[in-house]
Amino acid sequence: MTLRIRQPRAGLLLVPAYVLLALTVVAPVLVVIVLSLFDYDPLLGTADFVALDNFGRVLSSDEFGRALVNTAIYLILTVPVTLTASMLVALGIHSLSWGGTLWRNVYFLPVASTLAAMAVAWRWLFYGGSGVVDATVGRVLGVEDWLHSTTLALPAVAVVGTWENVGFAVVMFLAGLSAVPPQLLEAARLDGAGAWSRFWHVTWPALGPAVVFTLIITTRNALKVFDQVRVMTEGGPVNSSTTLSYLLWERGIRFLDVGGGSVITLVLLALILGVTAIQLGTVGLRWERAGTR
Amino acid sequence: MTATSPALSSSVRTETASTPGVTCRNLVKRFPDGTVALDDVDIECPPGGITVLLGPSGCGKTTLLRCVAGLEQPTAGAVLIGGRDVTRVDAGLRGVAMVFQNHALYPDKTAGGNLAFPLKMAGVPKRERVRRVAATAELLHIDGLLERRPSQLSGGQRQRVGIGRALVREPDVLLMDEPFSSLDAELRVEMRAEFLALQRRLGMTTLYVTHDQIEALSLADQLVVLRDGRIEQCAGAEELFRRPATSFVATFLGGMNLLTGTHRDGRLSIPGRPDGLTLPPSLSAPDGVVTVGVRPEDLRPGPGRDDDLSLELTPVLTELLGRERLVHGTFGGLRVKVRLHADIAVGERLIVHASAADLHLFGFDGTRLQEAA
Amino acid sequence: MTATSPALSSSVRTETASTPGVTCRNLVKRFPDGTVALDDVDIECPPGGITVLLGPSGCGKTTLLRCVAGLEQPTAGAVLIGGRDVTRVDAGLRGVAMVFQNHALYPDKTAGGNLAFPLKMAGVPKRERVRRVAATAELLHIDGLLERRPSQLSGGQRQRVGIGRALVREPDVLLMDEPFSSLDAELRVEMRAEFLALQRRLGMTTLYVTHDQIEALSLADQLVVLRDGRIEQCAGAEELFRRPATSFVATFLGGMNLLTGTHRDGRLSIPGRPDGLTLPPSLSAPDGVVTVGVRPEDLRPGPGRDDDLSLELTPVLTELLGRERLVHGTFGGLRVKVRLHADIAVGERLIVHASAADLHLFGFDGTRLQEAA
Amino acid sequence: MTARVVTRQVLTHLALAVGGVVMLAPFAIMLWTAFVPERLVFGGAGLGDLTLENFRIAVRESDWLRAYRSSVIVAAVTFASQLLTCLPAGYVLARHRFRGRSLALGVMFGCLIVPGMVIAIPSYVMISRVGLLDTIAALVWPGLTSAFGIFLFRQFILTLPQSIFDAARMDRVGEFGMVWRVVLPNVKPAIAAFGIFSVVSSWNDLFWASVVLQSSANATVPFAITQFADQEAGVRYGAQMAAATLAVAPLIVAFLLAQRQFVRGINLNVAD
Amino acid sequence: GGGDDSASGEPSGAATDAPVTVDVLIPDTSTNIVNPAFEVLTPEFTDRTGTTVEFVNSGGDYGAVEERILAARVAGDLPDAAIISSASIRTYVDAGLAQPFDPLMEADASYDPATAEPALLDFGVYDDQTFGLPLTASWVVMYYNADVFRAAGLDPDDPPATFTELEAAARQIVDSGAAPSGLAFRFADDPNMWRLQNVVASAGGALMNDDQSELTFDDPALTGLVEFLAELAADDVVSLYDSTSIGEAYFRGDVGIVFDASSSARTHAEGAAFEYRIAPYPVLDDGDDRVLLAGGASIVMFTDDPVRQQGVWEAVRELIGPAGGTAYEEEQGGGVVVLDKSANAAVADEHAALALTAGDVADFAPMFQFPGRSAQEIWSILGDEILAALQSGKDPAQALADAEDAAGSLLP
Ligand SMILES: Nc1ncnc2c1ncn2[C@@H]1O[C@H](COP(=O)(O)OP(=O)(O)OP(=O)(O)O)[C@@H](O)[C@H]1O
Ligand SMILES: Nc1ncnc2c1ncn2[C@@H]1O[C@H](COP(=O)(O)OP(=O)(O)OP(=O)(O)O)[C@@H](O)[C@H]1O
Ligand SMILES: [Mg+2]
Ligand SMILES: [Mg+2]
Repeated sequence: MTLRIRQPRAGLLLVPAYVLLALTVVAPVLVVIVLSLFDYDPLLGTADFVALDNFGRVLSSDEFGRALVNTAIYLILTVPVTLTASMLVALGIHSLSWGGTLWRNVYFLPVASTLAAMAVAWRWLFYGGSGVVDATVGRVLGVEDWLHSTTLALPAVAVVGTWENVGFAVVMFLAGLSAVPPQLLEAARLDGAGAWSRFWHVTWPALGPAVVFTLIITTRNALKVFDQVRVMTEGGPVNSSTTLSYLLWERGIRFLDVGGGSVITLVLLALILGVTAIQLGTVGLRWERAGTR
Repeated sequence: MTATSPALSSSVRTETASTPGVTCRNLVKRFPDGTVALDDVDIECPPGGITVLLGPSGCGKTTLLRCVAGLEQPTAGAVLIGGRDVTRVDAGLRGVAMVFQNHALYPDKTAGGNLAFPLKMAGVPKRERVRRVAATAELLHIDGLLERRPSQLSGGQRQRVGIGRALVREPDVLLMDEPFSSLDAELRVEMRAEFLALQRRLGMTTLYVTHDQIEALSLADQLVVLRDGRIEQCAGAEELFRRPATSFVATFLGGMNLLTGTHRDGRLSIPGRPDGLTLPPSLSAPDGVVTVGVRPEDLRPGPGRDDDLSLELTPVLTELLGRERLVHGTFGGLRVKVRLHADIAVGERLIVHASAADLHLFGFDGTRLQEAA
Repeated sequence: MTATSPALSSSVRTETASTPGVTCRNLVKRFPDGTVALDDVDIECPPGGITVLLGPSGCGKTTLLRCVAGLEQPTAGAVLIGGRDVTRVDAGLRGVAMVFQNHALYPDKTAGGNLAFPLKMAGVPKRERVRRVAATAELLHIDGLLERRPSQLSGGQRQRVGIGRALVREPDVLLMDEPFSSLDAELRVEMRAEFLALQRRLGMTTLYVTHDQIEALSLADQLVVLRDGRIEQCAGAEELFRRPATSFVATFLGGMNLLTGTHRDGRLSIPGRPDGLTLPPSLSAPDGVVTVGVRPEDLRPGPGRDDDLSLELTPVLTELLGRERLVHGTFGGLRVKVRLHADIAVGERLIVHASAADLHLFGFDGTRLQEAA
Repeated sequence: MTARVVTRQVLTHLALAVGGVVMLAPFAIMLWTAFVPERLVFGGAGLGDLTLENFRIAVRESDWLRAYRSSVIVAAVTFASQLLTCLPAGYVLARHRFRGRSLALGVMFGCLIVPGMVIAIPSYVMISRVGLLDTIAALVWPGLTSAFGIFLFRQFILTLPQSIFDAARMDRVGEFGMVWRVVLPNVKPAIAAFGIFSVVSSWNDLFWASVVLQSSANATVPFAITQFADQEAGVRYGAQMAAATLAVAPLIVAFLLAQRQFVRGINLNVAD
Repeated sequence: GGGDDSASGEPSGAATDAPVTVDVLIPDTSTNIVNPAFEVLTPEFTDRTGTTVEFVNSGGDYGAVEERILAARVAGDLPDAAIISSASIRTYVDAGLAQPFDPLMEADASYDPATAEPALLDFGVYDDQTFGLPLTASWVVMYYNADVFRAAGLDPDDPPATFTELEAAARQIVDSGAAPSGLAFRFADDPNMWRLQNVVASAGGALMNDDQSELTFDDPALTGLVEFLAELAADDVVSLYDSTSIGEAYFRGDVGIVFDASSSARTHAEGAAFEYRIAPYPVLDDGDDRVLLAGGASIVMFTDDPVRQQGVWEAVRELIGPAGGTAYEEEQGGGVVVLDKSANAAVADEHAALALTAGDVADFAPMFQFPGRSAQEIWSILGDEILAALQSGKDPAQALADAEDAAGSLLP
């Protein structure tokens, strides 16, 4: 990439987006940051400055520790599977000379669907004993009744999360694949590269920015998973599927503990920013650069 | 003389039993939008030889190479490599390497990575790979640039990386699409010589597209002139240059002047010059519309002898070409180019002549009529 | 003669008051990786004239054009257009059009769309746009292709769209980076003539990069030879060809043979030929290391006269270049090329001579020493 | 096509079908439930029992036309506004170097990850102060721009060849023109993808809508689904699934329309 | 429009009949709660009273209403009134947001409190002031699958009446293989642990001491209930504790006995593919007095503007009067009790098994709610600890003690 000459007007293009971001996101978040230092009773309307008490209280609690671990587990369960599966699916669909549209739709459906209704269907699939999951996977692995197991409830939520996100990632990768320069694939073909090498040496680098995007977004989705937990397990059984986001909602809204909720928000923000930074630092920027032209 | 002209001679070429020839049979390529890029093309490329494809822009040269490479599926016809019909064989399995007209380098790999890639794919061990990449890079004078990415290279440097990527594999069949078009004359001459030596040593069957007449003539074991997707003439370089089969080939290779008129009794009447032109008697032209062709360099100043063709031109533009001068003149409604030594002064009128032996005669349909004496 | 050689003459050029010249002052361009692509380049391009940039691959030609265009910010130095310092002015505001070496067409637009785009941006009304696109397309022989997308065009066709996109704007300053490199000789000659006529008519100041010597010589009002980011010589075409300032320029333009040796008393001793070479007495060479240059076409067969330089070569390779033959020979450890008429037979030994007037003399550092008589 | 190619295609179809079964299983349940009488939802229903009763209930209990209208307006306004703001921002972040670029990128990443519910109450307060509660304006407010969109466009603009930007600058394209005339046509597949996500998320968003909506005048489609899941009175699965089916149908149609953009890759390499 | 603004100095009486528009926040997805309100508060009502009611949809059920109140409170634009879960009245009373209805009731000469069921009228009374008026009150009853009973060799006509009998029946259902679960007990996502509270209340226990300063999770009834459940859980006789799981399993025929709101009788009638019966909620021991703790919806008022208060009162009066009562009874098919005696008397006998005696109605009591804003969190802590006892084998007494410890600090 060559050095671009600074353009005075270019900055203007950032203005609408960033002004709106400032109003719709940044300002509210700043409010939240301030609230984390107060014991704020939203109903009474009272706010006492408590400095870092909220932090000490929340961060040392068992439920926070558990939610943190659960969030990490959820991340590990969903992100790699989502990315791998959707990459395979996208490549498969992309390679088809006919019928690709059908599969594109099939894999897209979960994205479009209403989670509330789909959660019902998923719960029935996971239904202990006679549900499809227990009748198939359960038979093979000898596990059953995921949603009521303290060890399997979170994986069950992860399955639903993956199911929803695969469609998203497939759409992203398909969009990315349409920009892979065909000449390079041709050149690689003549260079004797097999399908795998062509993927690895041409498609993958060209997809770099799309992969980085999908990685960061699926990671974010995993770290702030809420809906899936709420509709599938409500954090249970025994908090075994409570994630940080769920805890945030529970504390900040249900329990009216605004200060505690703000602390969790900040932790969540820091966590996602940290993970994103790590991802960018380790592979992200490299992959991105490979596809930057 | 230790090496002869590159005309095909088995003593020079290391033609091993394994070197396969390339044959195109009745190749037709019609693009989805209806464009017919190749129209019944038959070519027989001798094993281990260089077949040069020439033709105007858009005539189908690249398309032909792509069909041979397997990157484009012909609409009809067959491609044979080493006698085997490979029309349905995957591009990667044809043992063909190609230098792309637009280079098609891997943007995320360094120049060195680009060169090493085909070797990696062929499973060449690391050490050997490094050696061969270094050798190829040296050959192409890009040895200092191996760490750069394509975006950090100049046009000519990119082109050389593209060439290197095809050569480094030492393929059986090599397709080169205007490989030296972005190189300076000096380097081009050198590269051409290096390439020729390499090709003679390794004996890969080569299909070579170029717009450079010198390159075409000096490399070709066989020269194919394409026009609108059809073969206009296919012959050895010397033959094609000396006896162009059509007026198209004649203009295309060497930019021959064509004097078209109606012939009757040794006189050619030309539009705008009703007095016409006296043809040398030895040129037994038939009556009717004929075309007399003569190359700019075969026109010499002065009125010439009796059996010569003599013309009086009105110069309209002169261009300096180093030691020589290209004079563009008109003869009636025709444009005639003359190549003269730079020191010769050009006045208001320029009388030039050409010996009958240097004249080419074409019929009304453009096909060659007679044999220059 | 109705038109003279294109050498700058105000009668031909429609130099209006508004035509701006282009000046580069001490231009330095260092890329982030440390490569110095331009090193203190000073060029003065006359308004309305054609400045041709020549130089080996990777010498910085494209970089120079990009700096003038404003696509690259020079590390140091200034670019002036029409006397105004535009170094910090945005590319779009410099009134410059450019033909890119890699065409850089808009992949999503048809050929016609690509041509119309700059006009659209300039606010040219629809009707006028259509007219100008059609005219430009006709000029470039791409009128039948306007509906195709770049990916459906051949290399030469793409290149012509790229040229058209720059010309259609009728810019004040035109930068052309090897504009005709993918065109066949025939078309190239035609395009060159068309371009020249257009340029003379519109009078846009042009910077033109080419590797084609004929193109360079025939178009240039001023010729600049670059080498490793530095200017080697800047002069008119004829001057530069007749009196190359350095041995580099001499080899680069016209592929001059260089005979480097140690001179003493009229004899030049050359590695591998201890007996040396007798220099013509009229060539007053200093003692020490000198280089005698002679062009291949200035070497004639036969021993020549007394005041001629006479060489006995060992031919190693001959190449047919149409009516002529290029003979590569060795003289001691040196390589010497000779251009002969194709009919001249070449034996084991070839004796050639050159008249003293055609010899060029360069000092140990490559700079020109004396004046050919 | 050679036999090899055909075989590979068939195998690909098979593999996709296996995954497809997993993807579709919940939908099969949804559809089946939607067409089965409430009483037989949990088993015992056969093909003969299929009924449209659930749809009748779903249609009766919500004003679907109004819901579709509100949702379409919200989705369209949101998408348009996001496209108008995100594409330029994505372009600048991808192709310009300027002071504060890292900060801008950091803010984008930060905004990308803020959960909607964190900002819900502060945003609610803001909306209510300006008196926009219960309006379309309130519905679209948080979606007027999107860090997700900025990031997405930035990533795709990175893959465009630099040469087209160079060419455009020579053609005197200003920064605005660059976005709308040069970038936009070349990132159509990305726009299609973004459009899908943007529309889907505003279409399905219940949370924010439930915070700022007051009357049912502007109720969006998701409201039609939730009303059948009553904690107190129990869930009416059949009607809920029928409503969910009605909710997703327009999205699928929209997706089908957007398909072409995915398929039509632009041969970007012609410019090298 | 908010209740906080424009507390104008107008004398209250003068404004009584001035046209006024009040907004009422509703759990709009709980159709059984809001549909009768829509039916009653019609344009006709507006013509008659000059009061227009604008319903503010919460976009969800009671939980959404509470979230919405929270947001509105923060934004300073509370609705004039809200229909909330009866159990939550106390939270808004403690926060000082709910306004008493008593002055309005007293000022309204045409309203006769004697027409109201006294027990229900007490629901929202704190410090002798009425802060909430119930629109409906449902109670917990036992629904059981008669097919399962028969398959297990139990007599569907003789349902268990005490927890001892319940245990036997549940074990028999599981042991005989008639259903995977004998009974299901919802408390994990039951906002106020209605079913649990009922057992404790019927046994005369309490979750807090009399002056409401301390938690009493060591209450014998509570301990007994948890121990009872823990035993059954250990043997997998009971395994489901949240409403969705329970509902889905029950309707599949995989659970023999569930405890559900009387108001969901209609859902059972529509959704059960098997023969089901309804019986009273069992008591812990023979000697226990069955207490009916009421679930259902109440209306609370937030506005302190007299004019608006008057408007709210007019709407409330309509809702709790005969018209509203009848509408609710019809909507629920008799599965609820309403404030208006006459409406209760005219109750539809759609679900005969639900019919209550006058004594039952008299014993109706509101659900207990912990004081202060952390009420929900305390319930949640209690629920988690009990679940730990049931699912991870934690000692019930220990679990309850831990819950008391953890929750104690959350009391105001
Ligand atoms: N982005 C870059 N980073 C580093 N080096 C670069 C970059 N771009 C070009 N160069 C180097 O700068 C030198 C000049 O490049 P330039 O493209 O100007 O050459 P050129 O004269 O146009 O050559 P050609 O005739 O091959 O096109 C080359 O050596 C090239 O490798
Ligand atoms: N994908 C395509 N769709 C339609 N027409 C095409 C396509 N590709 C090439 N063509 C057309 O086919 C003809 C032959 O193209 P080809 O690239 O083979 O020409 P070429 O001989 O290589 O020309 P050049 O010397 O300019 O590179 C051209 O007229 C071109 O416009
Ligand atoms: Mg081509
Ligand atoms: Mg260049």
